[in-house]
Amino acid sequence: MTAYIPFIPAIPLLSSLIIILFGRILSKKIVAFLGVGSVSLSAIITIIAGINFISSTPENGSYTVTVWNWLTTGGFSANIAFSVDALSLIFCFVITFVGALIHLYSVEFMDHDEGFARFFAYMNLFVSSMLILVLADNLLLMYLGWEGVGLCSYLLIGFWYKEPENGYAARKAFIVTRVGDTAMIIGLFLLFINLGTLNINELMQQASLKWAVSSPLAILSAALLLGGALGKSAQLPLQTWLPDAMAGPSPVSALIHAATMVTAGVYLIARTHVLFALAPAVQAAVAVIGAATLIIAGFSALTQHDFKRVLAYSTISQIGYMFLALGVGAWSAAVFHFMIHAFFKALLFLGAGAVIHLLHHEHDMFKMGGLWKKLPIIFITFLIGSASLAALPLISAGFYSKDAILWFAWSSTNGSKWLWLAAYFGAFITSIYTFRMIFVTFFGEAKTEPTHKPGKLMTIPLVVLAIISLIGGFIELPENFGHFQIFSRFLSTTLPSVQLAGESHNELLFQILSAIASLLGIYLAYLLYFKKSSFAESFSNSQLANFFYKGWQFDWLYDKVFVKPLVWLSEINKNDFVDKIYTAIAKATEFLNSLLSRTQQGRLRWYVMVLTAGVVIILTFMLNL
Amino acid sequence: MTALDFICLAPFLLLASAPIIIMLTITITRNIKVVYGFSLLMFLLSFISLFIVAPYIPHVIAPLFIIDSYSLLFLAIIIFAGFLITILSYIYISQQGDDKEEYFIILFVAALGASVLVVANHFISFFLGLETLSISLYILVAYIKTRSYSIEAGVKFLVIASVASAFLLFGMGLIYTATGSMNFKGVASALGSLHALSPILLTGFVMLLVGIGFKLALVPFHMWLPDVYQGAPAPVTALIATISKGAVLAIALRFFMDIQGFNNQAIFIALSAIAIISMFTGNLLALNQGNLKRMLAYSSIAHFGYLLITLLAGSTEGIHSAIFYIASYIITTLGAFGIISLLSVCSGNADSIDDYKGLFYKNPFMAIVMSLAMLSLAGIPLTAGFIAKFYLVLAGVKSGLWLLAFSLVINSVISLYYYLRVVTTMFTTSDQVKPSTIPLMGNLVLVVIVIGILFLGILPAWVSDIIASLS
Amino acid sequence: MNTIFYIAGAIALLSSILAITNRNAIHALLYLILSLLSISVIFYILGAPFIAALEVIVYAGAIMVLFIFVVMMLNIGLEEELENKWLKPRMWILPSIIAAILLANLIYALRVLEHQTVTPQIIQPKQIGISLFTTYLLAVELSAILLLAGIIGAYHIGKQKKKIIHRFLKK
Amino acid sequence: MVTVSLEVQILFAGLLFLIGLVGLLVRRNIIFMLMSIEIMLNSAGLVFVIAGSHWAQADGQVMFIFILTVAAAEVSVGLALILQMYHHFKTLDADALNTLRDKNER
Amino acid sequence: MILLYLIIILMAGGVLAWLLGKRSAISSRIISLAAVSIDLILIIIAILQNGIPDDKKWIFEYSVSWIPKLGISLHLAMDGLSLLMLFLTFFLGLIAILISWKEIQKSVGFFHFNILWILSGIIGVFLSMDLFLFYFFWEVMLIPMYFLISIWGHENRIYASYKFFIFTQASGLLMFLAILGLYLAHGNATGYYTFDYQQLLGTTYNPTIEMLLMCGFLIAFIVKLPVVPFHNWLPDAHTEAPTAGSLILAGLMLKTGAYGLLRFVVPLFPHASQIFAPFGMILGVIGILYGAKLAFSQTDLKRLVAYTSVSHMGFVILGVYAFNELAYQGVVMQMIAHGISTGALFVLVGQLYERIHTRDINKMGGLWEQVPIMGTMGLVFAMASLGLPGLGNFIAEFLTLVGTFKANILMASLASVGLIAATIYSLRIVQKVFLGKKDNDYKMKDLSIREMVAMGSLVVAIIFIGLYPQPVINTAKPALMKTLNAKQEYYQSQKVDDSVILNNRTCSPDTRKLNK
Repeated sequence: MTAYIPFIPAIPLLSSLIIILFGRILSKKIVAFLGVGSVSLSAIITIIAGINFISSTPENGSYTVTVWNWLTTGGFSANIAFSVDALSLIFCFVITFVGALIHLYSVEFMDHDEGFARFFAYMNLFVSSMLILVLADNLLLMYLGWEGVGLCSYLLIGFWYKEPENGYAARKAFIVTRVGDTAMIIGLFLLFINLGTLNINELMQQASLKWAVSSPLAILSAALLLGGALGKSAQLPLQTWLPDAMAGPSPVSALIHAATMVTAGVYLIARTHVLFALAPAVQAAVAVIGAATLIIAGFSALTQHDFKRVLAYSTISQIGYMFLALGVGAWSAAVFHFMIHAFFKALLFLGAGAVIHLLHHEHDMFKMGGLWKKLPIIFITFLIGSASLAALPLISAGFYSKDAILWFAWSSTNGSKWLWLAAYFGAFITSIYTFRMIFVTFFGEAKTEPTHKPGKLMTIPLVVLAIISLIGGFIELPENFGHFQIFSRFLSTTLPSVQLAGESHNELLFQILSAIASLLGIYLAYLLYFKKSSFAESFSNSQLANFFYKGWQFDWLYDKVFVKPLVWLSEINKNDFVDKIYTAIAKATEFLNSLLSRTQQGRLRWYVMVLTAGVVIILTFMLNL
Repeated sequence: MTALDFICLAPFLLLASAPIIIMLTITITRNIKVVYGFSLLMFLLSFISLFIVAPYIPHVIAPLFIIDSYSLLFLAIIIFAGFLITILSYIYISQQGDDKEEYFIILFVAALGASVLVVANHFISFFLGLETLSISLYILVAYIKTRSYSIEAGVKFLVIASVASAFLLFGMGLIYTATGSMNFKGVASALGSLHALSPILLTGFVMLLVGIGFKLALVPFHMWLPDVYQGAPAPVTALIATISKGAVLAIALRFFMDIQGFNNQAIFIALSAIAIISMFTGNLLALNQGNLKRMLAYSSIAHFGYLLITLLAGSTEGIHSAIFYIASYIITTLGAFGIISLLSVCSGNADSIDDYKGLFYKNPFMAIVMSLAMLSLAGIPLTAGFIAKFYLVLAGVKSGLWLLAFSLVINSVISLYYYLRVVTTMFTTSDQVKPSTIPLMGNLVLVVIVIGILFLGILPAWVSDIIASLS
Repeated sequence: MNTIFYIAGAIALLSSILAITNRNAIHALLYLILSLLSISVIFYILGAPFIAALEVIVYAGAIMVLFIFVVMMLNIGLEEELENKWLKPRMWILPSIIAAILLANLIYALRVLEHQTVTPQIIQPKQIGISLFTTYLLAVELSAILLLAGIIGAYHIGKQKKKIIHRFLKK
Repeated sequence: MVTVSLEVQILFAGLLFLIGLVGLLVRRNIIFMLMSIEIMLNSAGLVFVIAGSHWAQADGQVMFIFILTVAAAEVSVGLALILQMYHHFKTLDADALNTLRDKNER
Repeated sequence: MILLYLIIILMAGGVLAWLLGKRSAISSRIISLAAVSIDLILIIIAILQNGIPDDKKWIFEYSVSWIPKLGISLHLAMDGLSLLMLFLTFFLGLIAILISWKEIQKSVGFFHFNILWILSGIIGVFLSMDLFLFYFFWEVMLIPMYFLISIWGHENRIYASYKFFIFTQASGLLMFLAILGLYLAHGNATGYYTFDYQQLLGTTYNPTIEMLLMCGFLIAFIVKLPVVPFHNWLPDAHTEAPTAGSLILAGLMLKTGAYGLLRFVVPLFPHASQIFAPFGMILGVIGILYGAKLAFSQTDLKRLVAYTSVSHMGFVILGVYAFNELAYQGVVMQMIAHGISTGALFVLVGQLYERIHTRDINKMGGLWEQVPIMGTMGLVFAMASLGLPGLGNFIAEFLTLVGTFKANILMASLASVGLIAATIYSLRIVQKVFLGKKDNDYKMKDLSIREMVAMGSLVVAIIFIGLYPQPVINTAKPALMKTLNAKQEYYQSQKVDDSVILNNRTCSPDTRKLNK
């Protein structure tokens, strides 16, 4: 009864293959149909699978379907097998559902692009890879999906390949994430060598059986996996690729660089939570990294001019929250925030994409303005998304998900007030930059005129996502506030619930505090950017702002530390000094040749002389031996 | 002289009668074709006579000659080479110069001298054989006297060869003084302990070595070789490279094995040094050579450096490998010089490697033969040279001559460069494509050579079994 | 007898040295003939009368005459200036050194024979003849062929073709 | 008869040989070179005669006769070659004979 | 007998192609295509009839005496490893002939003669179970390759062909000496002189001699492989060779080196290999990183790809010296996957060169617009070369690295850095060639059907072994186990010695301290 599960990733893959092979002879309509249809079909299957799962939850919490044996040798075995549990179902749902909406949006967005078919081929391939990633029952297959999404991300960032910068951004994304991936694959080696399997369930069992808490191997392998997660999820110190990744088309940014792929790291950590639980130090590091990232990215978002870059930094920041949640052991809170974030961030990106699309590819927010009247639907949906991002109290979904994280950052056993403080401050900044965006873009005087109104294909996804962004939060309400926890209960079959340090009696206080932060942030943004306070002006010209603008100069640093040396390395020894050695040998022989050639000068007496001298030498030698 | 002696001397008598008969023919009429046909016939007859001799071996004609299976094999090689060289010579000589008929007289004398060397086991027959060969070679080298090259080569060859002969004689004299015998076996039995030879004997051996080393062109007695190779007419160069060297190697081997020279440390070290230096000098000198004949001369210096390994190995395997090596070397060298002389006929002089540019496109068959020859010289599988080198190295390492084997390997690598250069040149296109046709007999010679090279290279067991079974 | 050996030997060495140092080819050849004659004396007192005779007849008589013939033919007897140019004193240095080392080696090597003396034993021409025509018969035959080759070769190479020069090129 | 030690006799031959050798190495005139070779060959023959009389064998003298034969043949061919050489090179200078070489060789 | 037929068909086909080539070029193309296809079909039929036995026996064996006096025989045998290599050879051979259909217009007959003889030499190498025969074929494949480079190559072909030949020949001759040494060592020990591989397997030697002999074999194989610092012939040869030549060089000839390590070095010299293992691994890591670094520096596309071969082959030697099944399977996979992927990249470069007559990546850029199919192919193989999961190379690298990790964690980790390096250079290829602005005015046609068949089959192959490598693994397993067992058996028989060695090793630092 679970045999249909492989179709979830297979259908988009098939569609992608069809488009790749026959894309040039198929009409746009068919391509669009294939592209959107395949993902929608996957979404439907996912929902069916979800219903099945809920109606008959298996005892160990997951179904596994083995398609074929991938490779078995020397004690190693990996299957092409898909495993469905609560966690993967949630991810699948987000991927296919948001994916389907974004595909739909793309049909209009990419309408006039010559790479229409190519786009859908890549997008479908991405969806398929991402589904493989989340459905994989072993880490190797997961790694396949992991790299697959990396590839698609690369392809899609560099989609408009004629601009060299896009290509560089794509390469940067691939290479930076690949650094993390390499750490991850070493982690896989370590896990396999020590635990003898890469099957996730077995692995987790073995790990908890064989390894004590804080044993070096556990710490090392968790740290290595974390490396992979950091790369994909653009966390410190591997976050630099994501802002540049905005070079891709907006639907790509929405799907890959906001909603799904970048949260693969979250998925990985959640998936291997047993391992992280065995390595508290690493788990703490996850929390700290998350906290640091969310603040750093928040500040950077505050100073960006490019519409999409603001969103990109905000994505980094929001994933920081998820990491923070993972770090403090609030697994389901992290996944919940992932889901909500996926909705509202996809919405924001699609909205931003629509704006940019309609404004002749104008990316600079400060050249927009006053759009709320001209593009009302986009404005409203964008506002809803922003509210969610800024965690506007009560009405936005983001409030519930983020609030849970803030709360657990303080209250869980792994939490601390510093983490909370960072997250709290981050929330404050979030609402500033979010509404800075709103005020700058949609209010004030109009600087650029939109060409036309968005079509239905673009607005429907926006509206759908906006609705979810509003109501999505209600599936998981705090204990003191409705105590409606369908989400975490659903997840509890897979993920352990958070352990709180003390009593939860002051949760309300925290909710109020975070509401204040959010509102204060909005007010501040209002003062600074709607009222055009001179402080905003002077701040944006300051050194500090520039520092933030440049992403805390990480790029500069990496350029100096990695890129420059690499370029230098490639410049020196271009012709391989080893070759010189062999050339020297050849030269030496030639030299000997010329030396000897001089003896062969053609004079008879010299010949006799050599002959005689030879006799003398040999004779002298032999008589004296 | 018994009847058996005469039977055993049959090849020699045939070879010796040929010059007389040719001379008589010339007195009647000067007809090159008749002389040529007769020459071929005589070589053929003497080759056949080897089979007549075969049942009676080993046979000693005291005190000068010993006809055993070893000498018979060398005789076969020499006569076979002589046959092919006759064809090449005819094609070459019939197109240039005057008084062509005498050439064949001298050719037979040379072959006779070489044959005598092969069977000699006495200083007198050694010396006379060597001189018969040398004097005929002076004449043949300078045969086309209208060319200053030929004359220069002839003069140089004569002077240096005479010096070498003088050394050889002096050395023989010293050995004779010390031992009172001129027969190899006699010398060997009079030597006493080989580990401490008396200085006079050592001096004698060194001077003897000059004579032999000169003919084999081992360093430092090698300097004449490139000049003579270059100056001599191509078939004569082939003659020097094959018959002359083969015969001298044969006697050197016989003498060295009879006296068990490898047991003396001084001789062993000296010969090893000469071998190694010859390999390196030859190959290094050949490296940048633009003249094909000179290049082959240098390469031959190296090859005879390799061949010294068989002497030093001091085993029956060494001798077998020497015979196989010399056989394959001769067939290969004949291939190379065959092409040179055939091409010299078609399109003037074909000395310079540049003359071979684009040969593959002009005459693919010739280019392939040449390539085969070069690859065989370089010791690449499928060719005779590979198996020969294999036997040689095997014999060497079996006797523990690792240093020599190692330097052979290094030298094989160096030598590759220039052998490949020839091959490469033939396959580079040149604009001036003159179609060149070779006479039928020339083609036939090439075919025989190709078959020989490949046969020895692919099915060496037959020949090596023959070599092994005879001795 | 020993005195004769020494005297003849001294003359032979001296005249040989003079032969190789002389500028004039004819003079040198005459010195060489003198050397050969004195060697023939030594042959004689060593008990080889037949060889002594041969030395005079063939070497001094025939071969040297051949030389003189060629020298005369080429008319090079009086080119002493050229020889002076060719024979610079420093050219003697290296060959002499080599010869000296060789000599030293030879002396060292010959020490073995120090106390051996030649037992005076005259070998009659008849004995040689018998040896030549029985034991070494084949060698004699071979040397006949060798001489034949020498004759044919000398004839072929030495033969000069008259150069046919076009009349316009004639001076 | 002669009672000079064998050593001295051979040494005498050796000296003659060396004189010939030096002459060969020093003289540029090809005729002198040929003469020097004759001296060397002669001295080698001398060794054989000495040794032959030492061992009381005819073989040494037989060898001398063959040396003589060969020397004669060699000289005749050599002189013929000298004639041709003079014809081609217009000189008897042995050093002038250096046209045989490749362009790479100085 | 079938094994002999395989070789003979190719050789005869070569001669026939040459002879007919003078009359019509097309006929020699067809003949060579037919010869390779017949071989392929023949081997498939034979395998289908025979099946692959799971035990340690050969699948096919053929032996006839050649030079009996020296114990040399024409001993051909095939096991799983050889079978895989044979498949690869025929497959890539077909591709090579297909892609040179248009490219080669000069002396077509001779060209196909060379191709077929190279192939026959290569399968000879894979099948020989007599060391003399092995060396024979080892050399036989060089000459035609030399011709291939020096006649049909690019501008600098002469230099490259010399370099190729001299490097491989020099190392080959050292191996030749080692073979003779082995022959003598075995003969002296047992009194039975033979070149037969099976017989020589159990030879016992003293450690120094074993080391020396192993080095002789090793040098030949690591030059062929190639391993830094013996890699210098490769970039030149690959760059200058015609496309088919590069394909065969990279796809097949390098594999003979890897095959030699697995077949000869480790089983014949188990103890010396054990000692050499750390150095081998270090060489592997150096190769991976240094090759990648140089690949990144190149502007000549073909040269770049050539250096990636150096990098990829580093994994092979790394895996060989890990001495476990995983790594060995990885090595075999790497041999096949690299053969396909790098071969395909060379084919691609060849097709580009055919169209725009340059290999300089600075003169390319933005070609995707005109040749999207080619671009897709390029992308696939660039991804293969950077080890994207789902493609064959990933399986290879993963297994190799896991195996290595078992043996030596540090080396495996360093080698994994090579994955990042591979990403950098592979993406550079895609970026520089296909993406970016088009600032040139090349008019190019996309792949023709013939080219698409060739490339397409390569793509299918690389994806197939990436997703379903099990057949390959199963086929190779018995042979690899044999190689591994040879080592283990040796150690079981020598347990005492081994412990002594271990003790010595552990003791030595202490004694050193004491001495101080």
